[in-house]
Amino acid sequence: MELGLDVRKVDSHSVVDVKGEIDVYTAPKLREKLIELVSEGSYNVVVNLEGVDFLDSTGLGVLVGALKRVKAHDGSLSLVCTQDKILKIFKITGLTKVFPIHSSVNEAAGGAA
Amino acid sequence: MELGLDVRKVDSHSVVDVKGEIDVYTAPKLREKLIELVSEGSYNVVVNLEGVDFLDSTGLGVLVGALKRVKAHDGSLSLVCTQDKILKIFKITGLTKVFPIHSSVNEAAGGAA
Amino acid sequence: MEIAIPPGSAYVGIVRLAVGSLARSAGFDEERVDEIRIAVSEACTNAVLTNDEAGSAEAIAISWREESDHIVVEVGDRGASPEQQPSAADSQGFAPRLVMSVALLRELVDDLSFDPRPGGGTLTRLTFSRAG
Amino acid sequence: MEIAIPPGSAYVGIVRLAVGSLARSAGFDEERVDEIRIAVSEACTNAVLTNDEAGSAEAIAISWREESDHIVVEVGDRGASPEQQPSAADSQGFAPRLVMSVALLRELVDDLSFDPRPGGGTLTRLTFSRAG
Ligand SMILES: Nc1ncnc2c1ncn2[C@@H]1O[C@H](COP(=O)(O)OP(=O)(O)O)[C@@H](O)[C@H]1O
Ligand SMILES: Nc1ncnc2c1ncn2[C@@H]1O[C@H](COP(=O)(O)OP(=O)(O)O)[C@@H](O)[C@H]1O
Repeated sequence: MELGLDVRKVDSHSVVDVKGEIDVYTAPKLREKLIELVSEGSYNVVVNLEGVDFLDSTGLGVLVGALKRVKAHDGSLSLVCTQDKILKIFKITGLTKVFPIHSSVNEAAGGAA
Repeated sequence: MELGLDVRKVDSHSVVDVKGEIDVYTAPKLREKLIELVSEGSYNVVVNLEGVDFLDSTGLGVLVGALKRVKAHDGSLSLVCTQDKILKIFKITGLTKVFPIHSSVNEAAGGAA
Repeated sequence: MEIAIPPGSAYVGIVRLAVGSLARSAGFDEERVDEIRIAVSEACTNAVLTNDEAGSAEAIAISWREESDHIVVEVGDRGASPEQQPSAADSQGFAPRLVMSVALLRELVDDLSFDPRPGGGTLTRLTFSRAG
Repeated sequence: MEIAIPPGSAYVGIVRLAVGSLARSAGFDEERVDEIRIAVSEACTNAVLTNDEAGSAEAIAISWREESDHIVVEVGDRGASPEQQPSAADSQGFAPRLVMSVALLRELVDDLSFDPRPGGGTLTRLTFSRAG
């Protein structure tokens, strides 16, 4: 199982386009990538979940971990997600109140840092 | 697992467009359809395998059974197949010598009955 | 049917594939198929991580059983039950992964239980009603 | 990993799904993944049909084991070995399904064996070299 992770700059934000399934096997790759970004000084991060087919508690754990890391640098972590089946995961776990969730990368990167 | 089976007339031939996987579970549905055609008097049959993702010995068995049935009425059974992975199955089992295999439905239906 | 996987994270996706196909064949609609995949995947993930914490290399045993009005999926591991594990939020108010996992399980299944297994470990039982 | 399926034709496709994913993860290219799926599917099909002929409702046991230079897949049933079954062509020269199945198996695997199982039945062992 492959997890696609592409990073690009949109204005002052680092956007991570994720493709595939985020589960217990692939989540560590996402975690490493997000740690790498923060350690390079990218504190305003957008994680684009539009290409994600599957997300579970391990993926949520990684996103929460990354949120803590950027917050420690007064940064932000926003998500892009319009898929009902993925949004449902955030709703059930109460994380819609924790993450700003946008419907496009431009909206996410354009929002306040 | 669903097996799609659509029948249409092309000139004097009955063409069966098969979609999906032909295996031990689905092959009986194909067998019934082919028996039905012959019992209705369709003795020149084309089985279009272009939409087939998987074919195994049960599928081959059904095609051989149908060939015997149309031959008993001086009919014909031709196949349409251009996919290497499916052609390989016919080659390994020596059935490329038994079935006329064409690269399009028109070619198969246009050929001698 | 039964599946036994080595307690490695790479195998959970294979269980999802199998379960998705079984759920579809059992007549669930695509939305419910997806929920069943998530729930079974959570149970397997917890089993893999908890076996690891318990230092067990034993296989995770998954069974799928179809009854007339419901499906029962059981996942057996050699680790602690989620109910025996810390559930307190951290200093910033974030719940541990396992708490989120159990929240997902409770929401997505029609019945959920964690029972001790003979020989140690936990049997997680997920029930999915066919009605709903 | 191990999979036990009820001896019904509906379950063979699920084994194919799992095996395709395992073979891909094990590093085989798409053509070989496809051949491995076909071979394992043939072995499971023979097991399902032969269990049925033997009147056995026992589960079919499939195992996937990765060694450094090859993969071993074993399929255990309660039926007769293909080597004990009639292989004569019919009056029109057509081989029975099982003969075509064994021809496919021999061509697609690197090593093939049929052994009697304790308690009756056949253990079909397929070996796939990782070299290629
Ligand atoms: N190996 C792991 N597999 C699954 N979840 C994990 C793993 N490690 C940590 N987590 C979960 O990820 C979330 C964030 O973990 P935390 O330790 O706070 O962040 P980080 O380690 O990324 O700094 C927690 O909910 C934790 O339960
Ligand atoms: N239930 C079955 N499952 C798999 N293969 C079968 C089955 N029944 C028959 N076959 C195979 O199909 C082929 C054609 O069978 P045959 O009895 O000659 O034709 P039919 O029953 O279609 O008239 C044979 O090779 C036979 O082994």
